[in-house]
Amino acid sequence: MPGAKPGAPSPAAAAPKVNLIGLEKNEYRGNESTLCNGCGHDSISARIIDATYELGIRPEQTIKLSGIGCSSKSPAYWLNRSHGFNSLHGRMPSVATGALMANHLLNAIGVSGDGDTGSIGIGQFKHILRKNVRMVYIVENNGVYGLTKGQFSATTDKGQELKYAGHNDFMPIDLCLEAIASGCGFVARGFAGNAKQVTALIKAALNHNGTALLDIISPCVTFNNKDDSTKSYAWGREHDERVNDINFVAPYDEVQIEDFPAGVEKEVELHNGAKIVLAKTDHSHDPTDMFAAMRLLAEAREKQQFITGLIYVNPSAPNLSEVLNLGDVPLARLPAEKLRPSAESLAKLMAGMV
Amino acid sequence: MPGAKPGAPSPAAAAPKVNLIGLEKNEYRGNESTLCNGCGHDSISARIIDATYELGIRPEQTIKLSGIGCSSKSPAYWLNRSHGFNSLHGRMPSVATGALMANHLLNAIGVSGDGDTGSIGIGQFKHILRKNVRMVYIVENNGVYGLTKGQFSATTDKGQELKYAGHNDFMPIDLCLEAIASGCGFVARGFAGNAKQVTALIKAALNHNGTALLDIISPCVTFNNKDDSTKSYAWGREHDERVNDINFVAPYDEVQIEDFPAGVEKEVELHNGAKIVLAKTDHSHDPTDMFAAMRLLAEAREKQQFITGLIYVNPSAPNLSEVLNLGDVPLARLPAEKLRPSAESLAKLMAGMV
Amino acid sequence: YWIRASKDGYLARTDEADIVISLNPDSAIYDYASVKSGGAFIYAEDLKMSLDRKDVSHYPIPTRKIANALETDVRLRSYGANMVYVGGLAWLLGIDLKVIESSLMFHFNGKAKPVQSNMKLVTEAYNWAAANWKKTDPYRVEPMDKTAGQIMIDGNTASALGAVYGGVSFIGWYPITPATGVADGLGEFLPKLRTDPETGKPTYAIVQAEDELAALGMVIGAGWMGARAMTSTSGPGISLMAEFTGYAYFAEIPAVIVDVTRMGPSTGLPTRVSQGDVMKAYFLGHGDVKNICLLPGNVGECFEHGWKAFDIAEHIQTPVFVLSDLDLGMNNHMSQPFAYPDKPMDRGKVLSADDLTRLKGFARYRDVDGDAIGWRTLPGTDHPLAAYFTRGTGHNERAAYSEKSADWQGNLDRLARKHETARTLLDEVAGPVIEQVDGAEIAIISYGSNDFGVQEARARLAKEGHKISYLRVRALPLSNSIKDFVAKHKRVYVVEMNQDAQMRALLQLHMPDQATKLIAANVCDGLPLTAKWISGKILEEEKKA
Amino acid sequence: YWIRASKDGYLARTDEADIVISLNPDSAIYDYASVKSGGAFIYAEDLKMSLDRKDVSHYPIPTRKIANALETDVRLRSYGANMVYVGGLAWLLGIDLKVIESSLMFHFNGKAKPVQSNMKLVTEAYNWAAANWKKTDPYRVEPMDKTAGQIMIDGNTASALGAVYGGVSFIGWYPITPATGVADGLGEFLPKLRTDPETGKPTYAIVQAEDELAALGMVIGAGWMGARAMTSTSGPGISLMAEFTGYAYFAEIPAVIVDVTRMGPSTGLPTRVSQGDVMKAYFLGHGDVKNICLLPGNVGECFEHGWKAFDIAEHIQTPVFVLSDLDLGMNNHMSQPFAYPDKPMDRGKVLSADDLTRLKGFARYRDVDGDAIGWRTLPGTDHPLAAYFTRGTGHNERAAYSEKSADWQGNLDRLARKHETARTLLDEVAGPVIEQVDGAEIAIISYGSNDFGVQEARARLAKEGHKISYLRVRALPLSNSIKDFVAKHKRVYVVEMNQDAQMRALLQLHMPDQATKLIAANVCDGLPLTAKWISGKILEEEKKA
Ligand SMILES: Cc1ncc(C[n+]2csc(CCOP(=O)(O)OP(=O)(O)O)c2C)c(N)n1
Ligand SMILES: Cc1ncc(C[n+]2csc(CCOP(=O)(O)OP(=O)(O)O)c2C)c(N)n1
Ligand code: SF4
Ligand code: SF4
Ligand SMILES: [Mg+2]
Ligand SMILES: [Mg+2]
Repeated sequence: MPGAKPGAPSPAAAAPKVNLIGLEKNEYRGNESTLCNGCGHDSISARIIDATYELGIRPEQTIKLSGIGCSSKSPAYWLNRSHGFNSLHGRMPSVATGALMANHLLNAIGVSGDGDTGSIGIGQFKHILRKNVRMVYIVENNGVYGLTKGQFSATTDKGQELKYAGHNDFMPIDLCLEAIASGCGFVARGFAGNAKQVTALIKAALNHNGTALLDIISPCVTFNNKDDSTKSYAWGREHDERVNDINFVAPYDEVQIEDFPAGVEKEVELHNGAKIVLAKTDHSHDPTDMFAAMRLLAEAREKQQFITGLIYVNPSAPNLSEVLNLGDVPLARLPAEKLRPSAESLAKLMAGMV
Repeated sequence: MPGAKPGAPSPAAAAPKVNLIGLEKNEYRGNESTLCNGCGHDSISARIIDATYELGIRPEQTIKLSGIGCSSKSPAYWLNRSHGFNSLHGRMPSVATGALMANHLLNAIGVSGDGDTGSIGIGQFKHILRKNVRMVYIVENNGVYGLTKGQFSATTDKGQELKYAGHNDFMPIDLCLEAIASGCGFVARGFAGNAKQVTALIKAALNHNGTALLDIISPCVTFNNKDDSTKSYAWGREHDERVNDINFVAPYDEVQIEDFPAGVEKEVELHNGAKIVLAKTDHSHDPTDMFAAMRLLAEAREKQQFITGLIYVNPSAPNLSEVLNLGDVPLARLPAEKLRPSAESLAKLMAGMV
Repeated sequence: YWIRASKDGYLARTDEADIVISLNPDSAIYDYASVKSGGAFIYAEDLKMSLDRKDVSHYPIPTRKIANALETDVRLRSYGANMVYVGGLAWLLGIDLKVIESSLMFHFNGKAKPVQSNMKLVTEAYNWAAANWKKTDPYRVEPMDKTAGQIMIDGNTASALGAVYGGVSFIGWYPITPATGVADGLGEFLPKLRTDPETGKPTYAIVQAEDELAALGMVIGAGWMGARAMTSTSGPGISLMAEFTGYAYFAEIPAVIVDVTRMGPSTGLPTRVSQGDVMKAYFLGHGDVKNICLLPGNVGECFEHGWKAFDIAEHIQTPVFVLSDLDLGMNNHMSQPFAYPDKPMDRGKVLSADDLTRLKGFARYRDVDGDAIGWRTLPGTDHPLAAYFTRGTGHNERAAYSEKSADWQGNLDRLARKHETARTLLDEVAGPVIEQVDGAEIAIISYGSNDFGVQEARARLAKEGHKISYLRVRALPLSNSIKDFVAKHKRVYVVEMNQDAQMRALLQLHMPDQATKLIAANVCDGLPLTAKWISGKILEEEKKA
Repeated sequence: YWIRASKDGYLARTDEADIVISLNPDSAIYDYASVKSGGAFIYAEDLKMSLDRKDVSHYPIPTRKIANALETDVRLRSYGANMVYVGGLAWLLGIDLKVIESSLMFHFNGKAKPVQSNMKLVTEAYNWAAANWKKTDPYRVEPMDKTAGQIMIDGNTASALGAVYGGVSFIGWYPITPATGVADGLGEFLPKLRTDPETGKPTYAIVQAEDELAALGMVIGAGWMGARAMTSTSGPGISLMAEFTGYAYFAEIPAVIVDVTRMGPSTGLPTRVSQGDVMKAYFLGHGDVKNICLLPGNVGECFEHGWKAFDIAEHIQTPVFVLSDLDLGMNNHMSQPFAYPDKPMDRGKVLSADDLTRLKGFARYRDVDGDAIGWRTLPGTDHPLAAYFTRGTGHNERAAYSEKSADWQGNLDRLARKHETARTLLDEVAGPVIEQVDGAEIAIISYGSNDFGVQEARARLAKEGHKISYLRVRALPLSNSIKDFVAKHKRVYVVEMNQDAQMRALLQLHMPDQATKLIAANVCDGLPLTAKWISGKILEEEKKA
């Protein structure tokens, strides 16, 4: 529901008073949002609260990161019990990489914008995907620079007019296509106005064993809400063509399942045994087929079409902490005796250098 | 021919003593190379000399740009009569963009490396392609950091071992796939050891009305010439699977045509009337089909296969100077009276602000 | 939002306000507190808070009622509210409604409809105030000729206009508060003023880059090619431009960088002012780099430096920073109309094809004229000897790579001499503004928008009998004449808005023998300097002296 | 490649060489010229150039013949040539072949085959020289105990080892000459020394980043999480790290940045040395940023600062730069074996879950202990009150966004006090090395690898009867004790390798009242300072005095 402040009730509000780990929903909330009323980012914040609450994520074992932008301000509006890192414009991925190698056991939710990720940040974006750091990477994509008051971003539609910026002559980059090209193993697109789908995607992403990209169309009501913009609510509602309905099934959490829509066809198992169940629509798309995914996106872009759902998934690729063979104790928690080798070892080394 | 210094004779040396514009081949040469003997980059330098000489490019109306690396040093080894700009590591695209908007009538040849473009420079690479600045962008791709003595780059094969760097665990990024995703209208791959093909590709690229990407596999004999590396000569010779034979036909330059191989199927016309003639091999690939191109590349990458030739072409997209509607006189050449508005105009403005 | 109206023409911020209009309930408490004793507080009658100050005149008004009654379009109602206050204020200060109508005319450039609908609100409120308020405060405004013929403009727009008249033809930029207004201004004025009447084509190109590294890279590419190129940014962008700045300094490529300074370190406070980049911009880039900086002190100089920066950059062949600031750049200021450039463009030393034929070649980095500035050729010059190879690596006079110690040291020595050439040039085109007071033992040195506060502070202090000279720095490297100025005084207060007294440090390095005379008078709280703070600070220090 | 052998143990570069071996024909002319009068020149007999110096002993040898005869593998022949010269030199200087064999043993760590094949060449050449050369030069070497027990190592490897013993557990880096050796060293030693014996897992992570911005971003992320994290780079990387450095300074996150300084500005000379970053690193980042810098003067201190940097960074909660240089970093130096850290790790102020329960919460940026350093919590701390929000924007004591002037000014004032805390701490752990000479009127202040040249220059000058005190700076911010040292002397020469006398500037700002005493003795030609240049420069200046 556009404009809903994170605090507001959400479709999943029917859930029990406390969740699996005995926390109330309030304990997943953050500060009151300072964004414009109706900003899509606020809806996404509400969905993050829903998803983490319903999954029973432990806030203290979760970190939230962001770059710079209206979108990047939003981590202050959820999970007040999680450490937050509001980094530099376009540089969240590198900070996340270091943080998550220093403690690879934590959950991480990163929030960025289309300018933060697609313009200044495209390099770090491509490289964190290549390294496959285990985190949820949400792009709150409004096709505009909101915080700096309405310039074009790299995802602005070609030909779009904006009040201050004028006319955009360039093709938008497709962050999902970029993600697939960079080997990302979980690529999905959502629409901030579609609460049920966004919540389901966030839940699934939180269980992916690598970088999970969520490109969520999130209308900027102040600078980019012309109905002819693919990032507007109007457009989103009319053109939201779902490639599949997704339901997330946490293995330990049957209660939370909403019953499947008819005609389930594909079940994707995630590393931790959790499953994503995909009910194909008439579009009939197989999200494990990389080429199908690329074609779907490229065609959609040509037609300025608007595809949502889980577009590509490959749960098998090892993440960076696995590649680096990190142990059960996070590097940040190793005691001094594990960090400083013995005096003997130094003496031996020195002797060898004489 | 690997290792040939740019000065050395080349397959096209049979061409007349002077070219169309009456220049001798010597006038296209540069300083003596200081690269290692046998470096693939030197072969490419020789091909650039061949192509510009045979096309009758005017050196004074051409600029050469590069980033930092062994590859980026090479513009000093050709076209001594062209202005050169050896910029910063990974930043050649931005310099080229500014230079070519200031004078959009010049030809431009940019040379970069896989580290310069794929690692530190991936952001500027993606964005110059999106803007479609008219230039030839050559990546001399050896899958290693040559100048800094043998670290992995973003195009290093997964699983490759290097003397100092050890074992590489990451999938290589595919610069051609990246280029297509960014809307590049001329995407080709070559092998430094294949003189005829590289020369033909450079000629065609010089006639493209936008950014033309040439990803040329260019073995580093010092740090990355293990035969099991897809960037080695041995591998290149064995696995060079051409998707098509390409011949460039300059409209004004019939003499230079080598006769077509049998079974011509596809003719692509470039903005200036020049034509590229493609003789399909058994691979039968249609380079105007974007999805076919993406699939070809993605599959090749999976199989660590080695595809050369013109992979994708779309001659129609307007380049940046066209989008900006620049006139016949380059901005850098406008006289003062065109640059400074009249005193009256200022007086009028001021009056309006009182 | 603050407006300063003073019959003496002072423009600086003040610590307290005479009349406060409370628009935002959240900040009403602070607003209320900021009213000076004897001042007036105007607010919506339904404002919920204790209004118990006896030393303030209170003027409540039924804002919502009036606005909603007349303004049908919901989205416009908040604007409507503003108009209600305008009407009330007009009655309170005795402003003729005609004046308001005409300024609305200007605002909506002549569109009748909005002017009417707004005037309806203003009049309604005016009448309501007349009927219900009793004036208990001393304030009134009168039309005066003092500001006759003066213009109102913000510094960012002025900087943009200056660049337009400076012949800028390439802009590579990336949005950032508070500098975005410069690019906006260019986007507004270039189409109007710089479309070639003959061809109908633009004589400029504006490219929004993907980030600041690319923005400056583009500018340097264009400058190398021979176009007048600029970018605009603020703190974080300055940090990201460090590598390219060093390149342009060392390869000697003209570039103009407008830094509308905001509060740093880091992301800091994008909506607050500071002068925290002055030393940083001067030294920007690793290794021994020193950059030219211009320091406009008012919107007039924003315009003037806007065009002069290009002459300097092309003459010296180096990047030139223009250090504006958030207060100067984003707020409206009154100014004399801008003066048209009094000099033709200085395109610097460029060799044509004919020159090359005559000279039989050239050496890019050779000091042939004794001013340490070499001659350059532009790419595309049709001559076989025109080309050279631009590089950030060590090079000899012919721009060829060289590791020879003599080449390196020789090149750096020439760059040092070139810096002196710049110092001399800047003395002519942006020399310090000096007000030497006879018999003054103490003096103020300041720069940038501090001028507003310093002017007023000196007037106050003069009233109290303090003789204080004043020197306003307008460029780096620092003029040698500043040494003489300091020599004439016992104590010199360096007034600035940053934490580390950065200008003071630059001055101390400029005159080690007088270093101890230079006393830091700096504060870093995000707000423009007030006369009250400056005079207070100086008097406090003087007690110690 | 230069080797200094001196019975007095001097290690500085000299301007002329005693014995020159000409390996590369292209540079043979320069090599020949660089032989000091009375010296020796060894070369391949087929070298084509006029060898007409009467003041030099000539030793031609049929390099190719000998090498090719014995070395069958073509690729190895050039190496073979080197061995031929080793053999010849051994005869000339009277070095026992056993010594050479044992060092080859060390070089090929014990592999018999290469040692044999190389020794064949050495012996062959030795015998050929014995048969054909007549010794006419004075040089010989003798085994001495002076260097007994000393180690040979380059500074980059030493820095890496220091970090390993400092408990580094995250490295984010990007290759660049001359810093790459640091990461190479870490890659070599960490697997050996830091694989957990119990789990067989690494207690570290090394990530090659896509560039320097990302490298420092990773380091800051890891430091924030509580790991000891570092990066290594050189000039261009320092420029690219400006924005993240300012962030870490302002958000107060520990990080260690090793800058192996090369010749700048810009790309400059990647294979030449300078000290051109010292002021740049100290002030790196827009706005009012001042960073801690360590200045190792020899390989021993490269090791020592390698581990101390982490204690300092975590104690002060800020980025710490270690400014090594190309000469120190890439060349082998002799040193006493490194001393094991004499202090346990200082992990700084970190609150545990229990602390939080006891304290009922905390304020991240509150100065509770009077040292201006706040307490932090690490992400993952299992307590509902553990979390805070790290940001580069203005914040209050609880790390919440704040635009209040008082919050901003208060925070910057605390950071200034924290800088003083750092100054005091550095006095203890990396204070200046002072050699006060009684009755000395003049003194030298220097830092880093200049120490080699300064030591020798002082000895020379002492011989000539000049009394000169010496202070070697080892850290920024500068110690207050330096003021006292300067006060004790009339003229103080600041010896350094850069163009703008950067350390001199920092010292002048540190003591304005003594600014004029500080005389710049700087040169910037890409080569390490020699005793000859330093003493010459000082004597020349003394004449003026
Ligand atoms: C280095 C740097 N450059 C520029 C800025 C100014 N800036 C802040 S946010 C932003 C763009 C935000 O756009 P987006 O990422 O799409 O986020 P949104 O506000 O639209 O959610 C820019 C350019 C900055 N903070 N830092
Ligand atoms: C900002 C910066 N970081 C690092 C370096 C060091 N450096 C020079 S070239 C290079 C990589 C070159 O690799 P590539 O682009 O593949 O070129 P190649 O030498 O392999 O042809 C690096 C890391 C630099 N010059 N500048
Ligand atoms: S400006 Fe746009 S993006 Fe920013 S808060 Fe407002 S609606 Fe959201
Ligand atoms: S190191 Fe490799 S890339 Fe560099 S010049 Fe030698 S062969 Fe070529
Ligand atoms: Mg956006
Ligand atoms: Mg390479």
